[in-house]
Amino acid sequence: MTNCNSVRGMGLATKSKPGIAAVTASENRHNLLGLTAERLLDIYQRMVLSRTLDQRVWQLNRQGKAAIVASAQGHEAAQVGSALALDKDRDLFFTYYRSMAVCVALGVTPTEVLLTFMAKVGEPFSGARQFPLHGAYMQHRIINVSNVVAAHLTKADGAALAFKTRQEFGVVIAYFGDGASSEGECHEAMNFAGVHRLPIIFFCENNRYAISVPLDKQMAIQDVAIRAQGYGFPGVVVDGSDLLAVMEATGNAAARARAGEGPTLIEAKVERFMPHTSDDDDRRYRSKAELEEMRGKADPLGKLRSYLLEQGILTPEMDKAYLAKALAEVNEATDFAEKAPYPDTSTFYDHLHSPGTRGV
Amino acid sequence: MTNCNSVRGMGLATKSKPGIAAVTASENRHNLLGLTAERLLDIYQRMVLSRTLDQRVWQLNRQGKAAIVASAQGHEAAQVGSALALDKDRDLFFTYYRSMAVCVALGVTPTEVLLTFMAKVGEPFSGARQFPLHGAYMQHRIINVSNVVAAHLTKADGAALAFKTRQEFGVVIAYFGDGASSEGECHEAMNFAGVHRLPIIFFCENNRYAISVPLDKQMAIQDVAIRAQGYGFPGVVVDGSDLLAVMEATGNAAARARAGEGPTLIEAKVERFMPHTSDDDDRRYRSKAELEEMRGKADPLGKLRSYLLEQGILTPEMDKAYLAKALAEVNEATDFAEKAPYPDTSTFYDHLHSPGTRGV
Amino acid sequence: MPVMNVVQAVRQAMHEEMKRDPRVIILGEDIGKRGGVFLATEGFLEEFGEGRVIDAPLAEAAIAGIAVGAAMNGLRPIAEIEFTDFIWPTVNQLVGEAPRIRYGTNGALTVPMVVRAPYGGGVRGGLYHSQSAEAFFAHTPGLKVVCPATPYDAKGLLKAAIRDDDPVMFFEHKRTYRLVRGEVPEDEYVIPIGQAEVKRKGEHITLVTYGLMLHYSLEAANTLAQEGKSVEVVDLRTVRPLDKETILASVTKTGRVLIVHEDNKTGGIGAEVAAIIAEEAFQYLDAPIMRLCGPDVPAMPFAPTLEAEFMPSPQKIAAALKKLAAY
Amino acid sequence: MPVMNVVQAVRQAMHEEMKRDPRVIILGEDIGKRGGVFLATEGFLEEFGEGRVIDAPLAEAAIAGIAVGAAMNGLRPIAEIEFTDFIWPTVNQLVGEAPRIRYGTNGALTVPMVVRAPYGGGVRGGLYHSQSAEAFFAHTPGLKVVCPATPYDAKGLLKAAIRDDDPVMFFEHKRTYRLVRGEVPEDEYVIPIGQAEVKRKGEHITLVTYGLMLHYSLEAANTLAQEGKSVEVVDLRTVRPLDKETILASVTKTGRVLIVHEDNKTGGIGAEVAAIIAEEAFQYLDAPIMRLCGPDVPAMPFAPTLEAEFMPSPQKIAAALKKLAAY
Ligand SMILES: Cc1ncc(C[n+]2csc(CCOP(=O)(O)OP(=O)(O)O)c2C)c(N)n1
Ligand SMILES: Cc1ncc(C[n+]2csc(CCOP(=O)(O)OP(=O)(O)O)c2C)c(N)n1
Ligand SMILES: [Mg+2]
Ligand SMILES: [Mg+2]
Repeated sequence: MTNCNSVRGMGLATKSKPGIAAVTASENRHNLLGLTAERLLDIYQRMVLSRTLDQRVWQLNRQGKAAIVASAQGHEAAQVGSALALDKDRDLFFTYYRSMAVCVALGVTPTEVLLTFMAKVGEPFSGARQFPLHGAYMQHRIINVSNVVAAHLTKADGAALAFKTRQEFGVVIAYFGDGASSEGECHEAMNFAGVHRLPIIFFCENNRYAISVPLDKQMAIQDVAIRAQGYGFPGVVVDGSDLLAVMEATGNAAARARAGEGPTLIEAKVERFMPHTSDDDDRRYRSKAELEEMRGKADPLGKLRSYLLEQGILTPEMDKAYLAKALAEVNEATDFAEKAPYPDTSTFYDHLHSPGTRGV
Repeated sequence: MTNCNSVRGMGLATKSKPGIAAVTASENRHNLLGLTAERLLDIYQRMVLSRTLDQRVWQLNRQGKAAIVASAQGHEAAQVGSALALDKDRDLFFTYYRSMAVCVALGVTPTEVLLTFMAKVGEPFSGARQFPLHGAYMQHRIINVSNVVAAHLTKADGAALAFKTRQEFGVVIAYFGDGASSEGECHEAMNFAGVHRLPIIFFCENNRYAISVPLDKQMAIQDVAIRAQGYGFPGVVVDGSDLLAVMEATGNAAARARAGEGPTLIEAKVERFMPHTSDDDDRRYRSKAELEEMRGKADPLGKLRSYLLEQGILTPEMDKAYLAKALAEVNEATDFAEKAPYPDTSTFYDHLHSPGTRGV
Repeated sequence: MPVMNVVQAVRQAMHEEMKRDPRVIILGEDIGKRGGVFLATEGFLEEFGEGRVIDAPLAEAAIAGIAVGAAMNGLRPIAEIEFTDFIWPTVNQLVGEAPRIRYGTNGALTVPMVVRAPYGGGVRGGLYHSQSAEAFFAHTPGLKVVCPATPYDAKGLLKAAIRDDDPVMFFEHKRTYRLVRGEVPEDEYVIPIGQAEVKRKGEHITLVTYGLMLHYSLEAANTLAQEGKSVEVVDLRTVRPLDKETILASVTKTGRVLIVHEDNKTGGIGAEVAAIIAEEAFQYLDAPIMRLCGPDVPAMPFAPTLEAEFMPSPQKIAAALKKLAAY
Repeated sequence: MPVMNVVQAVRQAMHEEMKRDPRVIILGEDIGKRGGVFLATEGFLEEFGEGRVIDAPLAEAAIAGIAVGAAMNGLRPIAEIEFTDFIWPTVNQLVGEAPRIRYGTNGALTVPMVVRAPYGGGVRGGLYHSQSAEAFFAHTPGLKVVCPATPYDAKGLLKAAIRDDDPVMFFEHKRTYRLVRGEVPEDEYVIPIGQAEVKRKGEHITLVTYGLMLHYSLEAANTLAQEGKSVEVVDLRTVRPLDKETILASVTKTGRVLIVHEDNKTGGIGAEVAAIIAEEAFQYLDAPIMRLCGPDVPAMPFAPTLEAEFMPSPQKIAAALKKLAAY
């Protein structure tokens, strides 16, 4: 197996792994991946739900009901595809602030999601101590303990090391952005994972921006994936708006990891449809033209919808019904979350230390 | 210009830049580099002096007169060759603890060197506040402000950035080991240097060990140089026991930097002849066979001596005289340093703050 | 006199210094086109160009280390850390390296740089956009650490910091950015680092504080005044070096001390202030030295109820003052 | 009872815990074949294998972060930082992350890990092999910070640290490693984290200290005894959480306090100890609370003359005690 895939730029030609980015739309794509039409419709619905929910939290933010939102819009195929290519019962998902679609894919309910955004009782990640979707939801094996960019990557290594030490066959996936790849800890995590052939997937959602800082001010290369060569494992570039491409790449990486062959770096090229967060104003640094073009071109939902329609798996009526269903769910969740109380101050000192600790 | 040289391992074939490692001994090698016989003899003498001095500090350490020694033995060609390929009047040399031969090459005298090892008055780097050769000797443009591995690399970037900002044509060279390449700051420094095309040379003295940790426990690759691809600048592997190869590689990198073309990563393959420091016992982790073979095979002094003898530039008599001269100098320096006093405690609070600072 | 808020004052200080001294450069995340996430560098890229206003990759250790190296080689960098919560990767450079360089090179090299970092809570920032870090840096010989509370002080102290020949940590409380407005003279002025200021004169109790808590403390002092107790409010402004003279002069007069800060209590700035007083003004004390600080939990939770539980407030401060007055 | 030095006690504690609990792993630089630069893990690689004794690449942030992640996923890692001077890159993980995980996940995840780091001076370590860092970590809610002084305490506390369900920073003074010898029982014992110990009973002055300084303080107390002054020496052992009860009980009795540590004075552990006493035992104090600490310079210089100038010594401590006794 060669250790260097999809290297672009650097004077070398673009290469895609056969079967991943190189596959063009054909009636066989999902079958080749072992996905039934039903499964695909289920996945599509999760993406629809994530998008609907995402749009709702922006509304809630603008109404002053959600303090902050970082959006997954534009990243849904990358997130849902990668999460569902793994084993939700034994793998571990180290998400980051933009991972709402990972959470929805794995089964976090709209109500739970909205409770986190509104910091209400019943929020399952942190007891409303943290930003939305931060903390850990171990029932779904989701870990997102801080807002500190790239600080989860060495932890993900550690979790993978624990799997290896116990000879379990769990795989760890760690999600991060292009921005995070500049952090020293990203290097340290990848290097260690390479040395110890850890069962880990480094999943980079490259949306070309770290808040406002464009890629060419972040790195002198085109593809983060090329760095995998410096760590002795494969780096793969994949079209992150193409669900099936993402599922295949992630499935391959997981198989590799489970077989003891070590890490893979997957770089999903995506677009960030919204400003960095609800506190950001992207017009300060992105032209109108760029924003419009990007939204038209790389919509993961639109792409999957077209594929499903083409394949005759989805009809426009079904599609409408799905959207209506998602909206109904989200409406119900909104009502519930709005009515839920804030945590009681009596919880303030809970879980500070292990029981039995003397003093603070 | 391609950005990827001398990539070895990773399933790709070894490549050497023509004129560097690929050059075999020939009577033209030094002439091709524009070096006269006189210059070469001068360089050789600096290497002899560094080796002699290095051996002396080990003796002094064993006599309890020098607290600690990190040895440059085995690294002399890499250090002397790279330092002398640069411009001592306008470039900046960010050294590390093993850089004695860089210092000697640049003109730090044996007396000064021994004063640093004995922590005596007149020590020009730190007022005897720091380990030997740590601090800064700005007359020789040498900066080595701490023992913290890799912490100088971002500083070296900053110094290069200042050159660039002022449009001076200074080049910064930053010396570090294979071990240092694992640090997060190494990644951050190289990445930033690539983005801003800084006039900097990252000079890695790869001796295959970070104290006792062998290369295969440090990284899953053969050559640190391959990482340069991930930063968008050339990475070059060079035989670090071959003075002329090192001088050529460094000269090329300096020309590139001065022309505004940005950084180069040079990886000099060297051998560490001695234990990590005088506090180390390398028999705990290196076999006798390995130690002996390594000393025999990669002695930079021996190699240059052979070349000079072959070329008729050096005679055995001259060589003996050089050694005697070095020894005499080192003896004299030893006497001086032994007699020098320790710093007075009245200097203890000097240079804590800028003058005028209120309080501490 | 023009009236402005704290972030405007910060911006003005940098703007004036960049115009005055071509060695001043700024580097940090999103400080270019975006003008900084709090707009402290709005318009700087256009005015001073890419060479002096550097949008850095997301790598705080590098931002710090590059600033150190640039400072060693003749520039006067201002490094911006986007939120104090993300300052930890800089500790290797800012605690381990920068403060030791002048001393460790026997004066051969100096590190004239400023690190600006927005800090503090009460802004629904949750565990990772609310942290205070001044105490960590204030324990480090060779560093200066400034925490201004008003636009006037922010501007004068930031200018001093930029002109200082040593590394200066400059912590700006996020909640003061837009909330706190005040007069800022048009004429050039600089406030020396290391001078506290008595922001309100009083006789009965000394209240030592800094940052956002100054404003809450002044409110609480008003409450006490209505009950006939006059509180002297000392604004440290610089938390290293501490202005012992001003602290001790006030305590000598009042004999009672309350120290207020938002940062966690244990090992905070208040501990050092209390220790200095207990060591050097013991004979003047009429009551225990009290501290009202952020509780010892890992920064403040996101939920508004829990955030309020964390934050010292004018009410909590007034209650502590009353307790102390009654001792 | 067997007599051993501190590094032997440390090694024995780890050895016993690794045998007892297969979840315990060690990672750090040179801990494998080399057995650690101080030989604290000598023979471990051979006995426990590469899976549990991991020679890490030279990357402290990763050593810390990997330990955190492994702890979150069911292991009990011991991370070794080769020298405390190189601990700064771990601060992002050890201050910013690990201590906030239990709280920030509402108890869903815990981080049972230990970070061992040799610290302190008097060993000709110069600016970068002599530093103390305990105060930085002791300011962090969610961390426990231990600084043992004797072989007995080192072993019992390290075993407690390994069994603790929270992150524990374990600082071992390098100078005690071979210098300080003492009895260590063969039977299994564990010393609870958070308990100070009165290492010498006394009536006139309370001396609060920890680490190497305990030994110098006991020497100084002997000197004072010869002059008829009895000094009670409190060994904190754990610097977070502080054992207030033991400190206050002693102060209540003696009314006079000297705090001694090697770390820089300003903002050190002594500041918090003084502040607690000034707040909670004010009425019992007969004299100012005094601190004798490392001076506020950036760690100690390499030259023996300058190193001696930095280090508190039995003589300097005795002088301070005499001054306090005479107050
Ligand atoms: C260590 C750290 N530095 C800075 C920030 C502030 N910040 C939050 S998100 C972000 C940009 C991240 O960009 P990227 O990794 O590309 O992820 P994206 O948001 O584009 O998905 C920054 C700078 C942070 N959270 N953590
Ligand atoms: C940040 C940091 N971690 C650990 C150390 C302890 N240490 C000193 S040298 C060294 C090994 C360095 O190896 P390498 O970079 O290969 O340089 P070499 O000594 O082989 O020339 C280590 C671990 C240190 N000085 N700094
Ligand atoms: Mg991005
Ligand atoms: Mg090496």
